[in-house]
Amino acid sequence: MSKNNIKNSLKTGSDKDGYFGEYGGIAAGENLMHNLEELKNAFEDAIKDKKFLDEFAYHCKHWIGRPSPIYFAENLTKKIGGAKIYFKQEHLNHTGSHKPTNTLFQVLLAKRMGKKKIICESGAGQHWSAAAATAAKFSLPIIGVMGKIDVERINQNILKAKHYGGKLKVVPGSLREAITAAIKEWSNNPDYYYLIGSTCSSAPFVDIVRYAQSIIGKEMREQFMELEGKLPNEIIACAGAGSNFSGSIHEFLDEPEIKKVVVEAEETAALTNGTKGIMQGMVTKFLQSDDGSKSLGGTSLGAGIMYYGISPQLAHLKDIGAIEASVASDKELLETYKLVAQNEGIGISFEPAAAITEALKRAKGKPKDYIICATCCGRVEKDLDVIEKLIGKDFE
Amino acid sequence: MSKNNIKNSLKTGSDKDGYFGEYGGIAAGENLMHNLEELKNAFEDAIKDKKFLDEFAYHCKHWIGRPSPIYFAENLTKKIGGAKIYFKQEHLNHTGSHKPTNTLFQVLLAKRMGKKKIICESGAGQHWSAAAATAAKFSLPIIGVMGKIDVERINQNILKAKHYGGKLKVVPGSLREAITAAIKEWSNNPDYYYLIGSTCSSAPFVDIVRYAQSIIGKEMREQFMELEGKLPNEIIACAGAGSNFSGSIHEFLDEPEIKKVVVEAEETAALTNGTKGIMQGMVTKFLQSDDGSKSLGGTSLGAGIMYYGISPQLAHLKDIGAIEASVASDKELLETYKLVAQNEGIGISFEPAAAITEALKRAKGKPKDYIICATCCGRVEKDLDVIEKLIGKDFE
Amino acid sequence: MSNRFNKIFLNTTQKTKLVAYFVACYPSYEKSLEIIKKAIDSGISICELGFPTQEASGEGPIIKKAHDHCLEKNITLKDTLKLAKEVRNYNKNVGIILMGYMSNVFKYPIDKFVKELAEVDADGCLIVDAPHELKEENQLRNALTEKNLSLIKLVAPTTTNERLKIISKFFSGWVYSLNFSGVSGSKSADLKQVEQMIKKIRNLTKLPICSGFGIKTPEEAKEVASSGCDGVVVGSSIVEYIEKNANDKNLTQNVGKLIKSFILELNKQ
Amino acid sequence: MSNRFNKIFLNTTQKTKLVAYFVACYPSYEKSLEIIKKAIDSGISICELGFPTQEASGEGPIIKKAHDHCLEKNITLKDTLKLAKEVRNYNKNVGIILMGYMSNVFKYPIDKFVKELAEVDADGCLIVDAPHELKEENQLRNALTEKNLSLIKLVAPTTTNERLKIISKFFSGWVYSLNFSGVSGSKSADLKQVEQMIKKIRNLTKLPICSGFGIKTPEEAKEVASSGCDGVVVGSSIVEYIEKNANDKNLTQNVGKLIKSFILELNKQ
Ligand SMILES: Cc1ncc(COP(=O)(O)O)c(C=O)c1O
Ligand SMILES: Cc1ncc(COP(=O)(O)O)c(C=O)c1O
Repeated sequence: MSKNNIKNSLKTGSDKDGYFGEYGGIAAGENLMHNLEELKNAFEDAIKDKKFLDEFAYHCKHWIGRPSPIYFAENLTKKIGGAKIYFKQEHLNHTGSHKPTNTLFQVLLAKRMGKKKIICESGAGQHWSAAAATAAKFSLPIIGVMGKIDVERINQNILKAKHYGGKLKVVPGSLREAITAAIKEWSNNPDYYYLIGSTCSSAPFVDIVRYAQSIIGKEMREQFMELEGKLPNEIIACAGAGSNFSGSIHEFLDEPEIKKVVVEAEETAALTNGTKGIMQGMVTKFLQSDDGSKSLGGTSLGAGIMYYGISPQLAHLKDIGAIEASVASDKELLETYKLVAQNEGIGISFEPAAAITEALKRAKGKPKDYIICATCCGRVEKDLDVIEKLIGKDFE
Repeated sequence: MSKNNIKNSLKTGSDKDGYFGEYGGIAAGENLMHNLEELKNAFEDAIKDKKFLDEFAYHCKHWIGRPSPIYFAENLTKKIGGAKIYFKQEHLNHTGSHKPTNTLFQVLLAKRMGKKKIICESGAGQHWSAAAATAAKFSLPIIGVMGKIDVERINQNILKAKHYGGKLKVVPGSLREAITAAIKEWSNNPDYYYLIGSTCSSAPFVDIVRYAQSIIGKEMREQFMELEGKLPNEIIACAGAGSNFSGSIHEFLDEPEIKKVVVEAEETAALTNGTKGIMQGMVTKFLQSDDGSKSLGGTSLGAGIMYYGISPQLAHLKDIGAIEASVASDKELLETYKLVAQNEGIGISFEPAAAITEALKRAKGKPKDYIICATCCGRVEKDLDVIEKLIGKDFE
Repeated sequence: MSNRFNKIFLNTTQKTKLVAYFVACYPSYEKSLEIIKKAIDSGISICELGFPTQEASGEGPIIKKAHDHCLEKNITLKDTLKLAKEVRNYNKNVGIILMGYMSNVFKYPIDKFVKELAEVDADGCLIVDAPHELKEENQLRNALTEKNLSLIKLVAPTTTNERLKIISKFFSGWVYSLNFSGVSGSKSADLKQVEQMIKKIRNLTKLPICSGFGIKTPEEAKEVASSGCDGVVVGSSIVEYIEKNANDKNLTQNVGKLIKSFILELNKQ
Repeated sequence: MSNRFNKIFLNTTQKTKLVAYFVACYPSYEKSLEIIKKAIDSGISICELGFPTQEASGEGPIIKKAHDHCLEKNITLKDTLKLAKEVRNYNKNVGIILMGYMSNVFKYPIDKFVKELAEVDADGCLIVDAPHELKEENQLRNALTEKNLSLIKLVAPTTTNERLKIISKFFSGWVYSLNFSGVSGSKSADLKQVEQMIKKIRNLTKLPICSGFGIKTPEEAKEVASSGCDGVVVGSSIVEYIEKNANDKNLTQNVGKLIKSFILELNKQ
């Protein structure tokens, strides 16, 4: 989408039809095509507008509290014995995850487009509370759609969003059903702005969300150059659909010497275990039945990374070997949470625990000047009760 | 304590006996005098040590995520009609309040002093979770003391502290009893480091905590000069004992043209309604029975500002007219929470709601170029369930 | 393009043709077949056989519920093709198109699907979530064209003129004109808008145009028909009737009556 | 300084004097008076009358509980002074000091407190949380000195030599040597340390030295006495006995017996 001087750059975004190699595109009804095109034009226009970008940067700084710092996890580094482990502290953002960077960007875009109402979906409720906060700040009414399963296990985000003024619609199921329901609501109300929470669905959403979140990697570059005088050797981040990971690595896509590792929940690892298919508005890897009529996949403690699909861009990048993929189990998430809390005094949510699990595995035995940076994209509050219930006695 | 070039500067800290005017001092048993002197010497030594200060600054930046940004509350400003309302976003710090800046400073000091164990008290649990996080990061065991009343109403901070590895001792009562019990525990174990959570108790604690927190005001100066080209006309912050307020205003103490307004919980407004007395290791204003044998005061929703005493420095500053004092009621805290959530997309805890309540009152009708900055020292998570129970239906 | 659509729309006994949407194999394979046969006997010109998929992103709750029922009973696209074959065996003249989502077709995969679609002598298919920008749509369209089958294209009220011009190049069989932008069964059609749509499309194609979405009653069908379209598509309304009366032993007879009531109104024009 | 302390410590019938701490007016005003009279009769040399305060930051749970009991019954410093007066009326020779915290004294306020202390013919007071650095301590000390009363100063094991030298200038009446740093009733005294403390203090003053904190049994009292101190202070142990037997009709007699058992052991030296 954007231009770039490097030949065969991986940073150019999707092609004119929204594809990344053979993935992506638009698998949407004709009734959404106009919305998507309008959105694409508005997006391309907005990112050429310095005033718009300045406004985004202003609110990133003052409202979200960006840049989020990088943090040298010294105790874990010593404990593991090997590479220097860093966290990119996205959990310090307002609302407690990487999500508000995306909601801020898109709500500004919605305003620019003159949209009067916003609709969004959510899995972990993290996107919902960030979206509702952003909508409140910019005085736009917002409707959120969440699956009943998620609503039942995530409480705080839902209360917060309610207090910001968001109206929640609960549908049976989980994130999958929420996305479908939100898209249907959007079909019925083409005057709404559909504020998607991750790098999924039809073009141009993948590019938009990735664009907003790529500030993560940009900050990382500056911060590592300042602190270490060099870039990390590996960047690791978890992925539900992949906005956090895409945002973390985008800046470095044309630097193949930097390893990029995406970690999915073991139970819903579309990138590792999925097959190519067409669902949810896009062509990508999904956990699905052989005939494509149903999605598959289990339940992970990491509500935010429990998604049976994956960003089409990531499916492409994995196919061409530009990124590696791994998985983390519930047991590992809990163990990593505990390690990070007790050694670094940071209470992380389950999602970044997936990334840090992988970071700890990879750090072991590596040279002392090898740097691994894991993006820590969420804080524990939403998961605290579950953790206490499952392993509370381990802390006594 | 520290030297300063301005004649009669208010920024020099307490006198050699720990007094601010007629307040402060040390009202402690002889068995604590050695500890306090050791601490005073260690503190004065540490703040002359550039390496120590650099280490503090390093962890402030990378672990806590400082500087916390200032934020122009544009919607509230419009709604109120008058002065520009700003928030200093201390809630974006790691652990969600201004508290970790103090715990970080003191844990580094404890390490420097070679202390092997830490004890602390807590009211809202905000200091306890920050202290436990810091102790975990610096690999020191920690014991926390909290009142039963507070433990019962504050859950998340207690769970978090437990997960960081902190051991909690519950005593009957509230913050008052917790402080006394912690001090007793310290008396019994003079080899512990007593990590106090606010600008109270005997010298040198008031100076230490204020020193650590004064980074708030220093950041404000820089940030306002950058963003507005001038300093705020008024700085407002809530106070339990007063670390957040002291930290917010210290930088500006020698600039009388900047109004400084401290806001207490109406039910425990020691500065406004208290009388001079000697309790809790210090001379200051307390809500107390006429004969000095008992403390008085009711219960506020703002658990962190529910303290029947006040920083002796603030008692002094109020006496000499350098600061103003006000109060906020539970009803106002709830109303302000709602206003901030719905208009700015920020979920604040009850404590900063006190400061913002006052800011909104004062902003009304003021000239458009008048700037009021309220320190927003906590995020809503710990109070969310209470809010939902009390006014949840108002959001439907 | 199969010759059958030509024949259907050239036939003048009925001014506006009735296109009926069924969720294939709903409420069961046998019952569905019986119902469709009855519908054909009652006068429908084209039958759309919806194959079930979990997302059904274009469908409202009525049709979605029937999809979910089929999925639970493990009905697949394969079963729908089998059903299509039996329908064709029953009647050589009725138009048969399979309607659904790319997900299933892509996994079948595309070439096999088209081959079998030709084998059962269906006339084409309609894929809701396959705009021409989708590479997989191109693949499907090319394969269908090769077998002389149609990929029915949709046009929405939000489709711009510019885009309509592009899509018109891919029209085949007939054109499905959506009466509103939204999921099936969610709103009613607005006649003014429908008329405009039909006019706009007519300017670009000689192919028949069927108007669908939001037609719930025979009266509404007649009203939409007055827009000048060549056929009207009725979906949710039929599916809802079947849902609500799944256990009625006279279900088949009654669906026949329902269809007849639509035909009756359409013929009043 | 009152002459009474001189007399008490010059008296040689008992080598090591017994200083007994009571929570004044505990369990009730009358009972407390009765107990103290009995204690005097049983041989204590000095009685410390603790006045109740909420914080009682130097007290462990035993004494704190008695304080809380008094506070609930709205016992104040005023009542303690009244009690002191009745004790003095009963016995002209026993040393009487009021013991407590600055909070109450400050609010009394200081001058009035000292005036009344003199009026009841007590010998001074001991304020736990009033180091000489505290301005209010200076004020209190000056007022007491003017009335020839003592502010008993404390020395802790953690008090540095340098500091001890400074404090020694403020010694009056006798010196309270703390056997450990910690709250009352929390630990036992360590004889080695006590000996060292006494020696250190002796080097700086001619005044009597009483050793207190952590003396729970008559045997422990004897052991501490062997350190060379002039008196031992027993507090928690007496208060605990009263707490546990508050409803015993023989309470007064039994406290007398308890005191006697301490005296007996002390006299065995
Ligand atoms: C805390 C947290 N981290 C990570 C994710 C995953 O999102 P994405 O795959 O877009 O990075 C979520 C999604 O809700 C989340 O809540
Ligand atoms: C969120 C929050 N704000 C403010 C305070 C008040 O502390 P201080 O008076 O030291 O500023 C507390 C104390 O616990 C708190 O938790």
